[in-house]
Parts: sequence; structure tokens; C-alpha cells
Amino acid sequence: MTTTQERPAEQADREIGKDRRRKEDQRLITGRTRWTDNITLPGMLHLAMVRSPHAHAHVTSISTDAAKASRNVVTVLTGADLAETQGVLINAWAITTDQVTPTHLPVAIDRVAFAGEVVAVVVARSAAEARDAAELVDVEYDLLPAALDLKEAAAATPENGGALAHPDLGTNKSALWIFDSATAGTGGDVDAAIEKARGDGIVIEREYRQQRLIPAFMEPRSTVVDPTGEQITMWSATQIPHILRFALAATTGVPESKIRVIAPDVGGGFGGKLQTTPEEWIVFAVARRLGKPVKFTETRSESLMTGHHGRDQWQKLTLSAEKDGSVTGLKVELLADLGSHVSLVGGGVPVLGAFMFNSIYKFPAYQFNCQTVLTNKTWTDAYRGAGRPEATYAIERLMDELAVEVGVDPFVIREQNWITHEEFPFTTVAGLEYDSGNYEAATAKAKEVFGYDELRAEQKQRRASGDQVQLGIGISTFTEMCGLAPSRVLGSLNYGAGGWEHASVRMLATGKVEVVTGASAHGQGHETAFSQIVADRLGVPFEDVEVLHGDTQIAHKGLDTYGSRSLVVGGEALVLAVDKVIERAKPLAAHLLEASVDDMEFSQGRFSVKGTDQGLGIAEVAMAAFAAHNYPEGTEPGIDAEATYDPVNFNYPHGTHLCAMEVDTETGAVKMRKYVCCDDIGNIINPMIVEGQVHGGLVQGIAQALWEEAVYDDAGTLVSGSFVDYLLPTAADTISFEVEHTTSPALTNTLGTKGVGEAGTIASTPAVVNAVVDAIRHFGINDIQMPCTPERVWKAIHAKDGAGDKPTEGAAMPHFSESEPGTDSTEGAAQ
Amino acid sequence: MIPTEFAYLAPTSIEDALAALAEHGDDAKIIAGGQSLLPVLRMRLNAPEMVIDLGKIDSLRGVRDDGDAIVIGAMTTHHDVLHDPLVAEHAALITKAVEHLADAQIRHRGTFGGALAHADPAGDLGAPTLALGAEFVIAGPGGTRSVTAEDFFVDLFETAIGEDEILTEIRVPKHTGWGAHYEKFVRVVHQWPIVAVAAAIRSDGSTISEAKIGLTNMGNTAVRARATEAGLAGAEVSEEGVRAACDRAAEGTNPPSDLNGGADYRRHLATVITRRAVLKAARG
Amino acid sequence: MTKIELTVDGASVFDDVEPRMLLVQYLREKLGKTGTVIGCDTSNCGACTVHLNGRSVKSCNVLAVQADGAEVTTVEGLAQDGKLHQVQESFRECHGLQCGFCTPGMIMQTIDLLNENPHPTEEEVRLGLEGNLCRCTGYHNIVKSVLHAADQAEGAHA
Amino acid sequence: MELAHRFTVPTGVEETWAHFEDVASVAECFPGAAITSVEDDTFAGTVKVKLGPIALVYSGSGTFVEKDEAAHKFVVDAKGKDKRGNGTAGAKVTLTMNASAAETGSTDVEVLTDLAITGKPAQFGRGVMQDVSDKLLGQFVSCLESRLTGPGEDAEEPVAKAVEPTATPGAVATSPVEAVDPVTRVAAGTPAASPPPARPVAAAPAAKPMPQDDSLDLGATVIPILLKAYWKPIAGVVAVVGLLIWWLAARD
Repeated sequence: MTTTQERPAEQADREIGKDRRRKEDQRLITGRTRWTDNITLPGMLHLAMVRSPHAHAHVTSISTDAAKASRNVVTVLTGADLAETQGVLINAWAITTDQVTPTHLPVAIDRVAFAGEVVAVVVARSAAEARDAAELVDVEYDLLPAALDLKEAAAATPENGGALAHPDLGTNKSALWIFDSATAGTGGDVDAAIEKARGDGIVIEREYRQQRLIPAFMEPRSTVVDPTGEQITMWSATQIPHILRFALAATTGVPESKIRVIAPDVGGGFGGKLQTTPEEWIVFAVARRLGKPVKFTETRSESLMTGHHGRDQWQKLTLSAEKDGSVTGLKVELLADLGSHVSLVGGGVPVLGAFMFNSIYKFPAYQFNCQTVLTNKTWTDAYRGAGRPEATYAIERLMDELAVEVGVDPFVIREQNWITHEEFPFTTVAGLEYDSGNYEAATAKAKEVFGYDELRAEQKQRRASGDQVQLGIGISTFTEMCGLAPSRVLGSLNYGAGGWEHASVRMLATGKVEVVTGASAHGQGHETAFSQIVADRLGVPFEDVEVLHGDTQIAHKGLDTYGSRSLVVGGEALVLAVDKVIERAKPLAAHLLEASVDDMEFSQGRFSVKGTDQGLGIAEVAMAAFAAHNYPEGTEPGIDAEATYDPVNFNYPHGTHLCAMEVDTETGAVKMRKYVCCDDIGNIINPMIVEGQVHGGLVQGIAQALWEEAVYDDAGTLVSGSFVDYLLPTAADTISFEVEHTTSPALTNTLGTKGVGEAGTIASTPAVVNAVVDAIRHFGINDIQMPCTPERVWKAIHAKDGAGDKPTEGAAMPHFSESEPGTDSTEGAAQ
Repeated sequence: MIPTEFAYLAPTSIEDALAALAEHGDDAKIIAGGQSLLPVLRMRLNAPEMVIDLGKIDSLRGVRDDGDAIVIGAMTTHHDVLHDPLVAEHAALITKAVEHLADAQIRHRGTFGGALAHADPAGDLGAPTLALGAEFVIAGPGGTRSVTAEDFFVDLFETAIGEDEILTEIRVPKHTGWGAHYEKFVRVVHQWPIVAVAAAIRSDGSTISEAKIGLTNMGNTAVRARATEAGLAGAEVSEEGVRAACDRAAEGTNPPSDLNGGADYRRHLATVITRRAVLKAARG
Repeated sequence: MTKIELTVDGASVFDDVEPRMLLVQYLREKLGKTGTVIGCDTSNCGACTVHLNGRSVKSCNVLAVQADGAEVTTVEGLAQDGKLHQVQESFRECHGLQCGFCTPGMIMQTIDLLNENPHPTEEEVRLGLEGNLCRCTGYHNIVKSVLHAADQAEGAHA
Repeated sequence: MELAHRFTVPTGVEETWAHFEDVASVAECFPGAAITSVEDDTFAGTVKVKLGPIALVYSGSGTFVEKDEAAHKFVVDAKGKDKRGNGTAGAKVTLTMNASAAETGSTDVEVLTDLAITGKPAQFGRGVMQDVSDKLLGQFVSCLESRLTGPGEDAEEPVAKAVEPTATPGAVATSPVEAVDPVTRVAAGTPAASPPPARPVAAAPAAKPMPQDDSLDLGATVIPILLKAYWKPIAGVVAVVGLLIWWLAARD
């Protein structure tokens, strides 16, 4: 059972829970920043990439003579030139043992598999001159049929003549990953449940599209490699300096100890910089070859075209329920587009969603299967939420459809099926153990702040009067698994690494504290939040804590930042390290105070002898350790400590999001009117930072619902390849949000915290689409494909009168408040 | 990304600019505010050998009263046009259109003449200048000529400005007292309009006596909604009063189809957006 | 090469530049003013916003030679005698930044916006920032920062 | 993207077919094209496209991959790449001739074009390359038409003989010609023009000064001298040989 607490009142003497202003900000607001592209080194050379304009082709010849003769060009290198040294790009997560994984070379040698793939590299004394010369590289291609459409690619075989992304592999199918609750012993047989419901219950079948998205971090990726000296140093705009170093060493033959990777200030990632990129490998290879520092910074158009994309799935869903709306089974069949290669964890992204389709609901039977598919498009990988937004979208859309079918308010159907707070800890049909949560509490608070009943009344009134602007209300009661991840679980999923995190605490002689974390921030505010944790636990001033990260030579051990893991895994490692410092300091303090270790107490940064007023501050102990003039026999003169934490479980934040959308039925334009969320992310270290994470997440999720889509043309060119066509929202397209919290502390970590980095993105997309569909359901609409463009909405509304498209599948369904349950659109319940 | 190499001239008079243009011909490109040209050069979709900057020709800037018209210098920035009292008083439709043109930074730098010479059918200035019957003054080696808006916009990105000519000013007939509104339909605000409507309406508040309506992005150039204009004369200022006329807004147009909407959807949008623009213009 | 003479963050600069060099590159590469950053190639993102003769412009969309004779202010020239500009303070106070990459442009555009309209409504703030993209904050706290800066300025004048 | 154009010329099929013996004359009909060499069924050359702020030069080659005299059909495969590595353009043009059912002694000509543009112009297309494609193709077809019709004929006669628009219901208008009555269009002041001169095919001079080089200024529209019906099976996303356009977020 979970108890929900109100957020504890701020205590003046406690750092945790305070809205501390960020330590990071001073440099960022004054422009004293350390972006990778700011780095200039003596004699530094610049690269320009020559990229294939074709989605799929043989490279028949490359002529570099003219480019080599161009002004200030040092050399021009092709894949063949670099073949010995460039290494390969790895896939760290083969989701099945028989996964088909094409070889991924940084510079293509004889065949290109997506438009944007590098075929040659120009090295010049300036970036402009490199670009000038790149134009002179003459590449001849022999075009091959390109596999572009996901469904067609999945069906293509050598026999039927369908285009193959890699003809030598003989298939576009990479891996089929299946979870079945009957086999796993976590639930019943889903096919039996569906079959039964076809007879006496409700079966809802839908197909949803998760369109392809682009992470579109604001800082374009940049890499500088300096081979001067004994070690090769790489600065890169990456989320994963440690994984990057490992992969460079593993694939280039350079010993890991000879490589130092630094992620300086990194301008956003959202999963998009959770990658080992061809460009990083190329810069590394060129710098080694020439013995000079080399830089490459991508343009925005290169970034959109060649940085990995996200989502891109077709979801076929079958939900069965009893007539009263009690769910009995859920079957999920996915096609996931990998793009041209199986990137670092690309194949695993849908698997991260495999355990989440059942979400907060008590499904007795569940089956998930996912076919990953290779195509001749940019490769896909993690994008904020990675697998979980797709799952949450599907289930939250389906629960609305079920509510319509049964004829009840969508909240009723959710309450009827969700895990109640008394039932925690709860083992789900997907085999996860949810440690804590209180869906009732979060929902009640969200509803109250939202003014749910009033808005429903307004909706009814607008509908009755046939108002040109219709109102819709969207609900999303999400949960997710984050805090990646227990290493053993990752191992069982065949992931190539663990999920632990490392931290160390260095007590400086002057009383300052250096905290080193293996997490690698790029906007999350680790320097601030981690300082708050250390300040509280070690009893030192917040200002005296310095958080160091993002440099493999300083933070020698770490697994970086993604999957909402930094606080719940990295923070926990930090807690362990701090506790070790205290334990190490205790004997020294006792020695200095001439007291027994057993009599020592530590509180608010001070060791004291029980029952006396004798004591020593931790800074004094640190100084004593530094001086080392007087310390106990048999101990080391030092109180620094480090710790590695491997989480015992995932971490399950949840929340209720409510969204009101207005739909202009004359134009199809949709406008957000109100958005309220109440998230339960356990205990909060810094509420200000948490709210910022939620706001940003919300807008990314809303943007999937309404605006963003990576679109390819028939030739395989990304036509939404600039910010002109890839529509990021601006301040004028968004609204201010109401962000609330309830608190069910996580039971699996000391701080009781849960991840928040992805929550907003995961929850908001279905809330928005549910609201849009809710606004126009009375027109016979039960789905609008994302992004919900005005044209799609308008065409759906006007489908009946012949002005638009065909009606959406099952579109005859009436709104729940206005009619009897059951229509012929859905099998089972119709009598 | 960086443009290809080019030489640069910043003449201080129209004569010098014309001379430079005559000398370099096809190899030269004029830069006004540069807000559309520079991205093209950065993308290297053009590689002129010479860029001639009109930024130092002071006589091309500013707005003046010229009897029955106001005259806007081609190098007047959007920002200056937006805040000009003469424009607001006599050509409010232009003020309204400029208000939401691109963004603040681009309005500070981009110029009225530059945008018109660029002749993007999705640009915001074609429709209002066309609706108001503006005349375009073009200087060339043989002197100065004046072209009506109808003749100025020739086709996609094409105007009546010759290769050796420069647009110097735009004369906008005064429409003092006319109601005006520019209604723009976009998915996100920094996007080019999917459709936009420029409406100038003369009315006594209850009945429309005359309407001038320009459409943005409904063809290869801005176009007039002539059938709607004719139908609005004498119409009552109300949803129902203007509906029939506005339903004809897309007549004779040839809108594009793109990621944001098909031609049929744009035709529909044009009727709705026109009605909204007309009512807002008429009601002030 | 073309000779230019301009003032950047209060200091005068004489230089010879290639005409093709963009103002933002000039600031970053020749003057080391790396506080101003490049986020796109189509002038959509606004990360490179600086003030040119007191007005916000996108410095990726201006040639360095076009800045000849002008006065340029970057985010690095805002703090005076170690004291932050009110808008900088407000962004920190209201958590108007996360990764911070869009921040220099946001701050420079905010200052311009408040110069023109010292008491904007939320809607005016949102429209005034339409030329600046942010991917982290969802704009919520950026808008709050701008309104906070306006309030503070008002308070200071009162 | 596939585009289709049809027109009718007042000459018999055999006579019309004979015009295509000259490979270069077909190739040079492409707007902005300059043919540098012809060898058997293959030609090489450049296409210079100028459109507003954009200027691109494609160099490449084309081959008559099929020439069926009996069926009066030929297929040309052309491909080129941009001089600055901005991408490639490819077109497969299928032209067929049939004796006109409507008018004895006349020939119906159908031109089907399958176009593919890659690289930056497609990447930054703002999704509207369709219009440009139609425009360029329209000029290509106009030029073919003028060659088939033969020099010297004035613009009025073919109009009278033109086939009726055959746009299918619900089809997307892709050319101003469809939307505007051709007579009105001429009357509205479009300068009457002769068919484009033989080679090189420069755009018809309008009332403004035009560079007399081999470049195509898309602005210098070849005046439609025949009523053409344009239609398009499916409006996909898009491209055309030598048709390049791109739109930007900024404005002057």
C-alpha cells in the first residue's frame, strides 16, 4: 500500500525541496559557455562531409582531384582511404540473438543506404574552404531501389521483388521480439481473452501511427579531436561520453586508456545525443591520421537529416473487455522503423515500451510483439521517452475508445481498471513490480485544478448549440518505467551494458567538496540538484559543493544521462558515496576528539561526542586528513569516497494530465485552451527544476500530437529537412501550464525520488489527441492521425458531406454522453 | 554553413548601384535586407560573384506623403513601415500585414522593397499591395518607370524588375478611413502562411460600399479575390451579409499543395479566412 | 577582403574580412564572442540574436561587412561592472533556461521587446519571441522570466 | 512524382514523329538546357535553373532508352547533378503519339514524366516543388508543341484546335492554364509571343529585358500557345528535373 504525502513544507535548514537557483546559469546567461564548437586549438583543421543525395545506391566512383587542389585543402578521404582505421559503429542492443544487423561504417565504402550518408571527407584549414572543396568531389552513383515505406519494407522479400534496404541481407526484417503473459507466467492467454470478448464482451481494434520525429536539440552536434600528446582527447556534444569512449576503443583498436572524452556544455539532447555517430568516428580517424586537432560542426540541415530520428511505428492494437468495461486482454503488434542501420540502442527502443502498454491497468492477459524493420531512411533511436510515449499513447487512446463503447466518462473506465493505491506493490501482467503510486490522488487533484466538471458542462453546451468552436477534453493517466536500469534486467534483455551509476566525493582541504558524477548533464541542472543532495547529507553549504561531470578523465566511471536516470540512479550513487565519506571520517574525528568511534554522532555537518558539546566540523576533519599529522593507526589519511549504485528496480512515476482543446470546425484549426497535470514523481529535490522538466516535456509531447513530422519523399529525401518545414512550436504556439504534484515516495531508493525527465513527453501526447478527438467525436470521428493538422481535422469533420477524406475507421461511434453504447464499428458488444 | 566567395559593393547612390549592376550583370545579386537571400547563399543554392548591397543608399529609405498616395522607400525596414504613422493612417492594410510578417528580428532587418522583389507567393506583402493597387517604381539604365501591382507580380518569384533594374519605391494610393485587416492562417507562427487574406473595406459600419481583397499563397503570385470584391459591394456587415460573397474567394485561384494542405483545402480556407478578414476589417 | 570598422560590446574593432563572412562567424571566430551561437541555417531559431545599432537582428542573417560602421551588442556585453542586466537576472530567477543554448538569443530578443514595450501582456511576450526557438523549457518559464523582468524594471522606476 | 501533359498538333502522326529524329532538338526543349554533345541516342549537356534567389546548374546526360517507331512512342531517361553537389535530378519522359480521334490529320501527344529531385532543393522544398515542376514541364511541353506545330504559325490557330480540358474530377489544378480561360489570359495582356526559337531554347522574351544567354529564367514564361489540359494522378511530394525551388523562413 502506498501512502500519498503532501509535499513537505520547506525547511529553511534543508536544501532538498528548495527552489535553489541553478549554479549552471551564470555562465549560460552571460555567454561564458563551453560549447564544443567554441573550442579552437592551434593548427586545428576543419572537416566538411560529402553526403549521398540518394537513399540507396552503389557508389561507383569518387573523384577527389579537384577538391584536393582546392585552396587550403589538406586532404580528401574516402571510405576506402579510411577503411583500415575508421572502425565501425556499434549496436549495443541486439534485441534477439538472431537480430539482422547490417554493418555500419562511418564513411560508406561501396554502397549508401540513406540520403545523407557520408561518402567522403574534406579536410581544410577553414570550415568555409572545406565546404568549398566538398562541392568539387565528384561522386558517381548507380541507383538501387529504396525501401522507404515501413509496411512495404516489412513485406518485401527477394521473391516478391520488394525493395531491400540491404540487398545482401535478403530481408528488411531485423528482429521479432515477443512477450506473452501466458508464456511468461504473468497472466493469461490474450487470444483466448479476445476470442471470448468477441462473443460476449467488447473488442476494440485500432491501428495507430507513431510518426517519425526528430529530437532537434538546439545545439547542433560538434566534435573536436586533439591527438596531441599521449592521449587522444575528444570533445563532443554528446549525452554519453563514457559509452562513447568505450565504443571508440572497442571499434578502433585504440586502448580505452588512451582516449579521453569530454562532453562540455551540451545544448540539449532529448535522446538525440544518446548516440555514437559516424561524424565522431570520422573526426577521430582523421585527427589520428593527420596528427592535428580536427573539428567538425554540423549544420542544422545536416543535423535534421542525419542525426537519429525517433518514434516511427505502426501499432496494431486489440483490446478486449467485458461489457461493463473491465479489461480482459491487450494484444500489441508493432512495426518499428529502424532506418538504414540498427543504431546504438535503436532496436531496443520499442522494447522499452513492451512493458508499458498495460500501463496502470490490471489486464489479466497481455501480448506484445514487435517486428523491427530496416529501411533506407535515417536511422532511428531514442527520443525523449523512447518506447514509453508510444505505449502510453496507444493505451490512453484505447481507454478513451473503451469509455465511448461502454458509454461512460473516460475517468470511470480508468478508475474501474487501474491499480488502486492499496494494491501496491503490484506485479503487472508485463512482469514489472510497481513499488508505489496513487492514481486516485493524482487524478483527484488534477480534476479539481482543471475544473473538469465545468469544462464538461461547457463542452455540452457548445455541442448543443452547434458552436463553430467545439471543445474537447483529453485525459492521460500515465505511468512509465524509468531510472534505467537494473543491470541484471538489462542483461536479460541482451543489452550490451549495465545500468549502474558511479559517484565520488572529494573532500578538499579548504573545506570545499568536489562531487564527481558519471551522469552527464545537458540542461538538466545536475550541478544544482546534486549540490543540494550533498549539502544536506554532508551538512556543508550548498555553495561549497562543486559538481564535476562529463569528462572521462575526471569522472572515470559512468554510464551517462538518458532514460530519466540521473537522479534516481546517479543521485543514489552520490548518497552512497557521501555516506561512505561520513563513515571514513568518523574514526578520524573520533581520534581527533579522543573519543570512541561508538560515541560519535554526525549531524548537520558536524561530528560530536554523544552527551558532550565536543565536536568537529566535516571541513576540519577534511583538513586533518589532508595534513595527515595525526590519524589513527591502520587507517589511510583520507576521507574521500566513491560508490557505484546498481538499481534494484525501475522507477515508476505516474500522473494524470488533463487538456482542453478548442477545435475550429470551419478550418480544422486546433488550439490549446488549458493544460493541467498532476505528476507523482516521489520526493522532489528541486521543485523549480522539476517543473521546468515537466514544461519542456509537455511541449515536446504536444508537438508530436500537433506539429512535428519527419517526411520523406518518394526518392527518400527528407523534405522536412529544415526548421522551415520541420515545425517546432514557438512561444506563441504554446500556453502556460498548471503543474501540480502528489507524492508517493519511491520505495527502491534512499531519497524516495522518481525520474521526471520524460514524464511530460510521455503523458501529454495522448492527452492532446484525446482532447481533439473528444471535441469532434460527434461528427463520427474516432481518430485523427498525428500530427493533427488543421487539414486532417477539417477533412475528418467534413468527410460526411463529401468535402474531405473517407471517414476514419469505425468513425460511426457516437460520443459517450449522447448515445447508447456499442456500434457496429467495434465487435462484440453490438447485439 | 558559409556562402561561396563573392565580391561586395555597397554603393551610396542609385546611379552607382545601377552602374554596378550593369557591369556585373548576371553574376551580381542585389542584397536589400538580405533576410531571404542570405539563407539561400548559406545553403549554396546560389553563388553570385558579386553582391551589391543597397544598405548605404539613404534615399531608398523612409515614407513620405505624396498627395493622393504615400510613398514607401524600397529599403525601409518592415519595422519602420510598421511604426510609420502615414502608413497607419492611409494604408492601414499594410500596417496590419507587416505586424505579423516573419518575426521581430527579421522585421528589423528585412525591407519592404526587398520582400516585394523576392515575390514569394507566400510572402505577406504581395496581397496588401495588390489589393491597394500599389505602383512600383523601378529605376533602370534608361531612367525610371512605374508598374502597377497587377503587372509587377509576374509569376513564382518573378517580378517585372529587369536584371539591370532596381525597385526604388512603392506608391500606395491613400485609403484613408478604410477598415483593414490581414488574416493569416498558419500551424505555427513562424511558418509561412498556408493562406492569408488582406482585406480593405470601406463601409459606414453597417453596409460595405467597397472591398479590396488580396490573397496570399493561393497561386504563383498574390491574387485579387475579384468575385468576392464585387459581391461585397452593398453587403451588410454581418456573418450572413458577407458569406455568399466570401464563399467565392477562391474563384480563379490556383493554390499549391504541400505538407500543410492540399489545394482543395486551401480553397476552402480562403473562403473562411476571407470572411473573417472582411468582418474584422469592416468592424475595425 | 573588405575593411570594416565597428563597435562590439563597447570596444572598437578594425578588421579585414571576407565579404562572405557572416556577422555571427565574425563575432565567434575572429572576436571570440562565443556567447553568441549558431543554431540553424534558415534564420528560424534566433539563437544568434544580437543588437545591431540597438535593434535585435539574427546575426547569422547579416554579413559582417554589412555591420560596417555599426554598433553591435552581444550577450557578453550586457553585464555592466559585474552587474548582470535585469533580463539576465530574471532568466536565472525564473528558471528561464535549461541547456542554455537558445538563452543568449532569448535574452537579446527580450531586451529588445521590453525596450519597445516595457509592460507587455503574456500574449505580447509570446508573440514577441516568435523568432526564437527553445527545445527545453516549453517556453513557460521563459515567458515568466520576461514578465518578471518587466515587473522588476517597473519596480525600479517606481 | 509523376506529371502528365497532353496536347494536340495539327499535323499527322508520321509527320509529327519525324520531328523527333533530331535527338538534340528534343533535349534542348528542356528549359535552360544547353546541349554539348550528341552521340547516337545519347546526349549530354547542362540545365541552368534560375528562380528568384536561386541559381543552380545541373550537368548530365540523357538517353533515348526506347524508340518505338511503330507505336510512335519514345522514352528518354535523363539525369544530372548539381555543379555544387547540392543533389541530383532525374527524369524519365515517355512521349506517345496517336492519331487524333477528334480531328482528322491531327495528332494527340501525351507526355508522361516521372521526376525525382534529390538533395538540398528537395530537402528545403517547403513542399511546393510541385508547382515549379509543373511550370518547367509545361514549358518543356510548350516547346515540344511549338516545334511540332512548326515555326511561323501564330498563337490563335492552335488554340482553336486544342483539345478540351480533360482534367479528371477532383484533380488538382497544376497550371494556371487550367484555372484561367486561355483566351482571357491572352486578352488580359499576356504579351503574345511566337513559339520559342529553335535552339537554344531561350525563354520567350517578355516585355522586360532578359539575359540572352542559355539560362532559363523561370520568370520568362513561355506563353502557352495551346490550351493544355494538365492533370496529375496523385499529388505526392515532389520534384522535377531542373526544377528547383526552395522557400525560406525569412523575408526581405
